[in-house]
Amino acid sequence: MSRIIDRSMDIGEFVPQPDDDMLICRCEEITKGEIRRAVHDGMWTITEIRRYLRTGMGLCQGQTCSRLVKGIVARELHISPAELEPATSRSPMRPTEMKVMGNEEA
Amino acid sequence: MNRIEEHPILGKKEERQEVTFTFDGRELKGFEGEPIAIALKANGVLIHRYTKKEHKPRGIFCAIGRCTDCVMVVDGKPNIRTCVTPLKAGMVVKTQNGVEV
Amino acid sequence: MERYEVIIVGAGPSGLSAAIEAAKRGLKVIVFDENDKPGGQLFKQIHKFFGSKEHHAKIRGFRIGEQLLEEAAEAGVEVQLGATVIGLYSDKEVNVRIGDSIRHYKGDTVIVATGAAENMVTFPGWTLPGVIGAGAAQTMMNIHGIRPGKKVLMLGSGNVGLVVSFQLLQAGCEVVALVDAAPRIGGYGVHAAKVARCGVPFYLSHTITKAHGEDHVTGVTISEVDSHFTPIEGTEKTFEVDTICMAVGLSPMSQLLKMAGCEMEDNPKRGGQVPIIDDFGETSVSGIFAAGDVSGIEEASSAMIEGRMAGVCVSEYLGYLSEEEKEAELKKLEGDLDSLRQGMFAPKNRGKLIEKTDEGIDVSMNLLQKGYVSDDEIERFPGVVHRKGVHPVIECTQNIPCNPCQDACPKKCISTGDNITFLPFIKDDCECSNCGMCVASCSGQAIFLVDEDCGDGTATITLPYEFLPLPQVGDTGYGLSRSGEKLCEAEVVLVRSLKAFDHTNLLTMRVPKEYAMKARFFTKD
Amino acid sequence: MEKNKADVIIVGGGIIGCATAYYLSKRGRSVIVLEASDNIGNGGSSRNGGGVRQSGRDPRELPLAMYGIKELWPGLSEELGVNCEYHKDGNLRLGKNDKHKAILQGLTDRAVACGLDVRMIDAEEIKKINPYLSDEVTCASWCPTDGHANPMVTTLAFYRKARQQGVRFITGEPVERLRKVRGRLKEVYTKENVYEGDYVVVAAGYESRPILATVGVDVPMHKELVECLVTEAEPHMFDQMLGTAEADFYGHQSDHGSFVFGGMSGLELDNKDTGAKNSPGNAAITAPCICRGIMKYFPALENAKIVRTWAGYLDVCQDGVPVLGFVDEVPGLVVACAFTGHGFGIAPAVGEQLARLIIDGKTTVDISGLRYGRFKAKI
Repeated sequence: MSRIIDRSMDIGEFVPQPDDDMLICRCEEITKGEIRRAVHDGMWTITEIRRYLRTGMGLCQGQTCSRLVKGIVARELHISPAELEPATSRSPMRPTEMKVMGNEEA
Repeated sequence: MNRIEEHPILGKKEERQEVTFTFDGRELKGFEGEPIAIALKANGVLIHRYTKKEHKPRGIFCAIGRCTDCVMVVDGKPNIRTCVTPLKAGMVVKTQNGVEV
Repeated sequence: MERYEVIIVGAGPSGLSAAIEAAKRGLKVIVFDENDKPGGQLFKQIHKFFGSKEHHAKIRGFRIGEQLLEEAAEAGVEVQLGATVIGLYSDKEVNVRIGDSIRHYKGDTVIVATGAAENMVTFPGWTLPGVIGAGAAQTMMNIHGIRPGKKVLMLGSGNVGLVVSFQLLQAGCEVVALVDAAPRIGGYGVHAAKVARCGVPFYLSHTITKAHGEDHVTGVTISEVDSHFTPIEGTEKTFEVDTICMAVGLSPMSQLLKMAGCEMEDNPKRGGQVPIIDDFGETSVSGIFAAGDVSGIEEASSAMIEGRMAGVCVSEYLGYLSEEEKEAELKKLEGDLDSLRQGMFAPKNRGKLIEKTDEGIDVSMNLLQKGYVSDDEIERFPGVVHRKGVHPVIECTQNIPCNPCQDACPKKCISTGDNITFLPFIKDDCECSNCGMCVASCSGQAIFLVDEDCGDGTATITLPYEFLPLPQVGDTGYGLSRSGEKLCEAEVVLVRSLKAFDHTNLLTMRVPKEYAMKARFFTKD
Repeated sequence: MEKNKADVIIVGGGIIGCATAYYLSKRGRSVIVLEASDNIGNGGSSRNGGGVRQSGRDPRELPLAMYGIKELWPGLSEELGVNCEYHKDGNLRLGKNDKHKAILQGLTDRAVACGLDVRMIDAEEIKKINPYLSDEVTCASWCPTDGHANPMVTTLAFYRKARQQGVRFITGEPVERLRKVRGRLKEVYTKENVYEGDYVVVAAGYESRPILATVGVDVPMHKELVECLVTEAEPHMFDQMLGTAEADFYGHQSDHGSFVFGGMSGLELDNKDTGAKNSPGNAAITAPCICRGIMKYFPALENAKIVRTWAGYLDVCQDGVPVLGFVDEVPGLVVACAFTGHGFGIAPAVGEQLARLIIDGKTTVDISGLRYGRFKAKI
């Protein structure tokens, strides 16, 4: 659902919250505050947040945190989480050793 | 002991082969083929690793190989998901610190 | 590249059901599953399922799993275990890791039945060892035979939270509290009631504010929340626990479908990111289907029907069924699925407060808020009657799609009327033989056989009992109320453990007669 | 309408567009950046191996690479306020046989002629620089001032800072056509809006081609779908950027510990894009091929787990170097495309020089070899 989004729109000031130090992405150890701060830095899509902070880029590939991150970003942007496109899914679905990946059988 | 000897619905566990493995140098016993994480839990081991940035302890979380919180160094290889890796006799299991081996 | 007519990802209830339907019509089918055992989550389900005969009602989940596997083997389904699908592409190429290699397969059709993943909530300390998912608890207890902890706090009052709490009790753990931020219990009342009568307190409108401990969980603090789910200061309660279990919902594991380029949508009613599918599971990519939780969170019973639908559809897609045959098969399956999607917990009612049953009876608010029906509320439900001699008392108070009780009674005393979701009632002219089949057949453990007045100032109550050690005749202890409080002294007068009861023991206790309609559980100490 | 006016309209929110916007706004120019996709840096900017190299480059673009590494990259993280993970720890281009050696020698000779510090080294010296390489590696070119950075973060860092400086970024806004007004390129049309600027920079990767065609400008380039992969975090091993004579793979170890490698299957020209909107899809056979390529040089990495792969399009120019600068026939137009897979390392220099070109009318680095009018038939 591509939409025209003007990134200079006002989303309000970054206001510190008491639970900003709460860990959200368990693998990469990214906190709620870092995610909220990134939104105010202009990272308005899940893909940008991932690329900027590495949320959901760890070993588990976002299995645990993607829903949580979505909620935080949506709240910061004052939109519904459903409006945020989730990150692209990519092979391999599970971490795969290089020697296995390179060992193809027809 | 936190193993369930007899379950009201599932009955008694079938006989299994007990094997010895090491955890951070300590000799422990578990059943062959059960996940390493279960054998550790039966021995009261809860901490599998310390995280890279914050050095916080982690253990079993999802128990089905998704969350990767339970990874440890097994036979010299880091990032082994212990909740889905079967225990074998003589395995060398170590607490993982960050990503170091 | 190796080609199959149907490649199915996931050997859980829907994947296996799909495979059976396709294979029995002659299609070349392979099922991949990353686990070393098939059956998905079914083998962790040790409770009896709801529904009707067609839905495998009153059969325990793991037995349904065994039946499905037998059926699959008979139909010639090839199940490849330890096979992780790492990639799915729009041209229906499937990349699979098997052992130490990657193999490429091509499917004429692909059915994705990858199921769901658990949701989590955050609170200070949520990363400590000892904080686990409810699924992890089930895996530990019911697959690997190990207790997740000694003292457990459960977060989440949906069916998963309720069922797993009961399983924790069965495994010998103490459940110190069942907590949910919602103001009402989310799962079936009967599941809540069987946990409550064991003495587990329910804290609705509460949330975890902190897990205590340095290296692992040593305790937990909960607080009441206001209508915005914000903790209210001064309402904190702290429990000493070694385990915190989260059962806060499931999300479809739909990443493979997204990877294959299927059109997706974020649909809160279906539990999150799901493929856009037609009524029978076909995605926007022709020949790629989705079945089970991956296309929307429901119960395993519905997943099995959705799987069968997808299996029928691929059979027609590849010319093994005519269009008319497909329509006929689907119509039947749709009927089954529709009946499961009726009642108070139907997908369309998710999140709604329902105040009256279909019969027009006020729903028990105590049940929704505390997990049990209060003594004064229980009398208004049709299954609760007073007769001379032994008779069933059916404490089934919500409209759920389930009817094994009416088939269980050899005397045909029990009926749910015209609709599978209606509350069961006892027929007027019935003669109860005290056989106990109804008690054992009730998946919600909500049926009791009561003799309200034995003539000597006592009453007897026969109740379902699924714990160890099993009390023996002559044991004395206490009769517990629906909320698990000690009410009166009680003596075990009969213990029945028939094969037909399938591990639900029937324990008959004698209590003073004024407790006939109040005592619902037994404890020795 | 007023609000859609700026000194410069930039078409394309990749690293070239973001860097150009940053340097223009730093010098007080108003800028609007139009990005077709939903994400900033959605094309090659976020899909490359992160090389910040001078060695191995065509002499026509080498001055830009050298300028960037000398003047811009070292202070970039501080300037942008985000750690771009820039490392200036050298580039090893590896070879295993005489044929490789000849290729490497040729590249080295040409770079030396342009004044670059790059030289051929033998197996012993290679092992000293990187002890993890296979014994089969017998020769390499070594450029100690090359390095790598994090492309995703660098792109977003330019975006962040430019946005702070008042640049208006608009995503989900694909450009349909350009329009000349009274002899000068002035207007940029999207489906719903018209934007107006004194200059229009077209930096939209391969998509620049149909956009430029609307004002009769055609850049001879094609698309190739190439892939990268990334491993889990591993213990720190080395800091150099790596490549090979035969381009089996290229990549580095990131600060995070993961290895980022790119490579080819040989079928890039004909690869089918199996991806969805907003993101090209991988071919099932490419990652395995890259893995085999890596393990031939790095047997020690065989147990490193791949957590993710991704695909991206190269905008491959007919003669292998970008098209950059003014187009004389269309006053007001600035072209910056056809980077052919090596745009990331020179992006800061391109942005800074294009800002000079627009504001001062000229660049300080010679980019004349990259001009639009250079394409001629062979006879």
